[in-house]
Amino acid sequence: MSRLTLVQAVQDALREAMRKDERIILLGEDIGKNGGVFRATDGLFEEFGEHRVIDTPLAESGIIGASVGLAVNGLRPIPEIQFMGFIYPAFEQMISHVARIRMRSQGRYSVPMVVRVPFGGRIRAPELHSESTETFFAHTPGLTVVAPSSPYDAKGLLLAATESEDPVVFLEPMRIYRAFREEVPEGWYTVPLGKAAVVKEGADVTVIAWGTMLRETLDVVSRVEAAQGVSIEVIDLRTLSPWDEDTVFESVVKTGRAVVVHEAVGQLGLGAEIAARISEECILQLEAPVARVSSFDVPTPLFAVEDLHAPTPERITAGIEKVLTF
Amino acid sequence: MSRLTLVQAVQDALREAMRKDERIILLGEDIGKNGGVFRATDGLFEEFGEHRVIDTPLAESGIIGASVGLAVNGLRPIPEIQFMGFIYPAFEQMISHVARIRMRSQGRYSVPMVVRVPFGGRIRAPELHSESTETFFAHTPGLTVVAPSSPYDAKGLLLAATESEDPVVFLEPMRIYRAFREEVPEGWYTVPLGKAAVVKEGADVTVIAWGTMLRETLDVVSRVEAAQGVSIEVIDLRTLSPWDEDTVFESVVKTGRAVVVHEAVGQLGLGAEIAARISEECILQLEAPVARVSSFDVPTPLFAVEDLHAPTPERITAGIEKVLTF
Amino acid sequence: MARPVEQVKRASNQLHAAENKPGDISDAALVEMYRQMVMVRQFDRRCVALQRAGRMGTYPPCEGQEACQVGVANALRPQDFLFPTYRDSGAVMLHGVPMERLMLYWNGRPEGAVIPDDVNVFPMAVPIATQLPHAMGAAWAAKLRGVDQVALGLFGDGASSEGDFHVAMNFAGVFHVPAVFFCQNNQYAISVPLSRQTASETIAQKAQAYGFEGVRVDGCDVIAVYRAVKAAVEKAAQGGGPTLIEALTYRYGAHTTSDDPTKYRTAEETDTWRKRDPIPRLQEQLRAWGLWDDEQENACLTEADALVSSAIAAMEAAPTPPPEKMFDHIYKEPTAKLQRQRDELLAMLERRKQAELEQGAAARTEGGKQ
Amino acid sequence: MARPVEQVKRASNQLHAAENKPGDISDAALVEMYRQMVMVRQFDRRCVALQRAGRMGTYPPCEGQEACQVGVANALRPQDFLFPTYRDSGAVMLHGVPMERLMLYWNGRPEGAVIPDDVNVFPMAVPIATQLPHAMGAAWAAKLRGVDQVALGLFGDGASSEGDFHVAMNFAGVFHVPAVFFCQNNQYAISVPLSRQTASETIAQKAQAYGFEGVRVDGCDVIAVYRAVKAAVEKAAQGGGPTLIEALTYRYGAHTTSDDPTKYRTAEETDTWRKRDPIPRLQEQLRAWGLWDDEQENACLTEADALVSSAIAAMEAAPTPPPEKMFDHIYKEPTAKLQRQRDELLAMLERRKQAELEQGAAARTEGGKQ
Ligand SMILES: Cc1ncc(C[n+]2csc(CCOP(=O)(O)OP(=O)(O)O)c2C)c(N)n1
Ligand SMILES: Cc1ncc(C[n+]2csc(CCOP(=O)(O)OP(=O)(O)O)c2C)c(N)n1
Ligand SMILES: [Mg+2]
Ligand SMILES: [Mg+2]
Repeated sequence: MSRLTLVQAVQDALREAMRKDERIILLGEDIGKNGGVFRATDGLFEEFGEHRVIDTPLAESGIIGASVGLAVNGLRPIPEIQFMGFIYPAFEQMISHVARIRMRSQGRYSVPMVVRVPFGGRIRAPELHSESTETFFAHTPGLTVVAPSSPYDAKGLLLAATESEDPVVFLEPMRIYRAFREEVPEGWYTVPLGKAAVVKEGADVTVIAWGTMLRETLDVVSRVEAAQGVSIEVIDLRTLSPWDEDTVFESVVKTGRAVVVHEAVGQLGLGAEIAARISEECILQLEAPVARVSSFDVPTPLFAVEDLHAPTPERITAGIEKVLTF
Repeated sequence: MSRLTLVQAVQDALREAMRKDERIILLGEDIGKNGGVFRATDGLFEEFGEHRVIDTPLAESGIIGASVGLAVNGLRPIPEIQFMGFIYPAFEQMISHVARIRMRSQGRYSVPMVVRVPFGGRIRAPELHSESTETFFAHTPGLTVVAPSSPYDAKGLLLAATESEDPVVFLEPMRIYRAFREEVPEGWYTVPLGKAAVVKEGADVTVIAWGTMLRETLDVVSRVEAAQGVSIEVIDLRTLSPWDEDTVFESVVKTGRAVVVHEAVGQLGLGAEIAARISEECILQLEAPVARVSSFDVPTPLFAVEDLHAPTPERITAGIEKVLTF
Repeated sequence: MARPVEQVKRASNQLHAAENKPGDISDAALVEMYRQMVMVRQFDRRCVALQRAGRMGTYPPCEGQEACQVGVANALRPQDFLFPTYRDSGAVMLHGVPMERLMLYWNGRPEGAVIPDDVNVFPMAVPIATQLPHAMGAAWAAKLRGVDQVALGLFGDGASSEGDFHVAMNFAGVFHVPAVFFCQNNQYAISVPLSRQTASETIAQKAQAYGFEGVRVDGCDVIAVYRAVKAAVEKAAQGGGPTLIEALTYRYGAHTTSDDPTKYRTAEETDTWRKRDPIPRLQEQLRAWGLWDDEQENACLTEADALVSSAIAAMEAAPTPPPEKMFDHIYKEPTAKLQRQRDELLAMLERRKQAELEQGAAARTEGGKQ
Repeated sequence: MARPVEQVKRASNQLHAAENKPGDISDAALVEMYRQMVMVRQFDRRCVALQRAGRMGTYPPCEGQEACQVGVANALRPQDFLFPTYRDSGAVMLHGVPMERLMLYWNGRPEGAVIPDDVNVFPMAVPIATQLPHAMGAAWAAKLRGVDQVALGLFGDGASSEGDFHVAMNFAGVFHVPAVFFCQNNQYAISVPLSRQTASETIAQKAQAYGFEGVRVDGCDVIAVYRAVKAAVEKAAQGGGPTLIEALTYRYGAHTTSDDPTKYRTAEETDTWRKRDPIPRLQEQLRAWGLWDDEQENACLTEADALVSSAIAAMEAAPTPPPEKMFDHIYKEPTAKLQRQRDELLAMLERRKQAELEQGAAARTEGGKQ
């Protein structure tokens, strides 16, 4: 056990997985000597050498397209995309091939790979470094989309992802890469894909969040509970697609109210699907329409104002109050 | 007035627009001598010449990326993407530039362009020729997304799109390119962007559809009305983003029930957003959860089974019955 | 590095001279390549005919390009990995995919997409040039794993304009992988001629941007194609890195059965290329070299016809696949949601069957009344 | 076409010889380019320092590349259209964007993104290579409209690997547009050296794949850069089509202020390049040619310092923009939804202000009690 940050937990998971499975190779921009722009791969080049930790030319469609060939030919690539806003050159490869090779070949080929992608905003980065476009991938059948919110989960989910026979888009919340430390067990353990976690039990309303927003939501929740004498259940969705309807519905059936919080913009953010599904399945228990608290429906602005673009504590509070007082 | 098919109406609109506005140029693959793989640009090369109807090399990111430069430098490009499944190489240009240049330059530059994209399935085409991924664009602030369902609207909406100062993704339902004819006025007229049409009034339930699904939905609706003695309102959404909440909400407030029908897969299809918004805004009038009838959540299969992938009359009927009998 | 096209053409015209009988290819292999070209052409023509008769979906014919298809397939070893496009039914079947499987595929049948386990062929790429990074990656995996295997990606002249062509070539050069990139330059991308595709004189010379060799061959000469690919495969297998091959060829037919080539090509141009038809050309050569006669020709045509006919029969006899198969192979294990949707589909089909039965019964009753 | 790098370096070393004083560039212009390089360096260093002090966001320095920045900007005519990257603050300001605007931009302030109406500069591209199709398109528009205008796209060595580089170059070749593609080959893409970026010997030679000329210049020699760009611009303006220019240069500092170059570069290597520093080099030349002395040098430094300082002051004095501006310029006319969200933001900010006031009042009361 040691106390690790989220980015250290990612690194630890990569090391663990590479030690266990010789087929695993890492590839991406600046992941070798430089250890990645966020240092997620620091030290791995030294330990595993240049044939397993590979700096590629600057071309995301090459990184992902080559990973398809690597994966069907016996390796287990873990490509890194430097920032979520830079995965778009690889979009065709992601949508038309990565997500579909199993289906296109009727099971003959599969492309087990974990595409690691730092995501989210509010790190005072330049333009286009602050994307939360998980919708693009969650709308695409064949992909598994994961977003941890803590060091423990980051390691466990990443190790689970390396065991998956399906391609996983692994979204790492860069704002909390180094925000806090947590006990992370040494060695191998997994946190199952496809399972949400009830991180805090409560009776009056269910709040669903993931990634960076999870802890910010927990902070708000404890303040609202204290101020209003209510009890709030908080779910960390963890896997965004296919997501854990059972855990969500069970909670909402109990509480009768739901709020979804995310950093993506509102229109067709994942909150839309969750709200629609809850309304379909829990209508008889639902005492208020599901509230969505999201970034405003404009592209992430330059960083002087980006904090106001994402859900603020006030807006999360308002979302919770809205469903409580409906 | 003449009776035109939808693809003829598109062609008529392009001709009209090019005659009126010298800044308009068309560019894309096979749109010149060949008149486009769907013949949407037939005859335009002959009328306007090779400097206004331009065959490009085979590279979608070049077509869209160059269109950005053309648009900021005084022209009005109307790029054609051959099939929706082939816009992905241009995805980065669409998301990071086309949608954002106005914002990135704080209004100094804009990129008025109409990106024409045949979409939808069920024309017995090979793999990847049957995409309905309007979500990718509707989730992206800055883009206007339009999908006509008839020849009249196709011409009117396309002419309106050529007048827009914002980039428009113009989705043409290829399954009904030649399915039927309709009176289409000669000369210039527009159908406003951002406005849905109540194509059939009714009292008991509101059904929302667009593109190819609209007429298929109308057929089902008349059969359900006849069989069950109910009265159904049908809305053609026409503009998918920013979509016309007022018309939709007004109708649902009246009928108390809503069904959304689309060819995109269910998860995070536009139906999710519409259902979520209706649930937020019309909760007090809503007598049943909003139903969504969509393609199943798998990539479009090869064409022997694709008809069963999309909403069938039975499933549309079931969706309507579900909300009626809730 | 790349010879101009005129030179290539001139060289080709002397190919049937007796002294040009290859010393490096056995008589049997020459004859076999001929048979294969005939078979591929038969297959191709029958697919077009089936499509016209409404018995097959859109089909992209490769007639005219058989020397490329056959030359490539014969130069590959069984362990080599082929990354084809939609136009490469010939190479695909020669590398091991059963003919009827291909026909099912072009008929929109999911089971047609199944490639036998021991056949190293990737699903045909539909989005242009996207298979080239795959080929690069597969070759890279072979290199990293120390396996004796080469990956060959097929592509068209038009594909050389896409970003993925560039990216794949560049990666291949940097990582010096055992890959062969084989361009069938058939002069057109649908209607767009090469002059509108690139201002570069040849496609072969584009290899200079990536630090490896580009060669140009007469794509109507199966022997030339075979030799060029064999040399590139051997070089790759021996650690010599990738090669770009540009083969000059032509498709005689339409881009696909939905296309009308008279809109953008002249009859004269097509005729000129027909004169270089790879099949009569090799036949002449074989005859000149004493390896072929009328009897063999007739037997060969009959055999090809029988093969293709039996594949068509097999395709048409294949039972319609259960539509709920569409939910398989999305994820390794079907998700709960997909299982639910599968049940929904099955229930709907059941109701549809019931409704049809009832309608049928009603119709029969009606009929009885009259 | 492209000279090997050693040759380029040798040539450079003789540049301050008296007989090399350019006949084609006026003394005033030479001196002006020197002043500009000094100013750009000052700007750059101050931005880095501001970032370190927490007074600016992440900044990508261009120190070492001033000859490129200045040479390019001076060779452009006012009507020519510049498509820069994040590393091109120098060229951007010299083509007309006020210095404090740039500083605001790097400070994350939306009003920093505003380019004056009469200045033909595009927003700096952040996604690598995406600006090159834009430059191609703008050049194409100029050609189609018959306007005397050239578009110049700046990019890095790493950018040559992206699909958009290829696509833009290929389009430019096919449509023979008045574009100049200027590569600042500073040997690294963040940490990745050129040898890992491409197996091609030079970037200039990649132009052969597109049917136009590629040239290589010493990117530490402002005169060479200026001449090469000027020639390319003139050629383009006269209908001669596009040119690819590769300038050999080096960034002395980090990739951005978040980067640590000691992880991937040796001190020796950096020192070697420092010896070719474009600023002392031109200074030596100017002195050798009798155009510069200590007094001028001091005045120049003081002037640059004053300019930059006043830009910083302006930047820091600029009022914080109202955050609700984030809803402007998304669409020409704000949508109903955006107006609603704007109101939501304003209401929230109002409540926040109230809450802060109340807290302040409470704190004061608390304070009073103690
Ligand atoms: C990304 C993408 N864009 C467009 C298409 C439509 N399309 C199919 S084939 C084709 C032309 C391809 O030309 P070429 O590469 O020369 O191959 P050929 O068909 O001549 O064999 C086009 C434009 C596609 N399949 N994929
Ligand atoms: C599409 C994309 N991928 C990755 C990045 C992250 N990134 C920013 S700069 C850079 C290196 C660029 O190198 P080069 O083109 O040589 O330009 P330089 O920074 O050296 O001026 C990378 C990888 C990006 N901005 N865009
Ligand atoms: Mg071709
Ligand atoms: Mg560089």
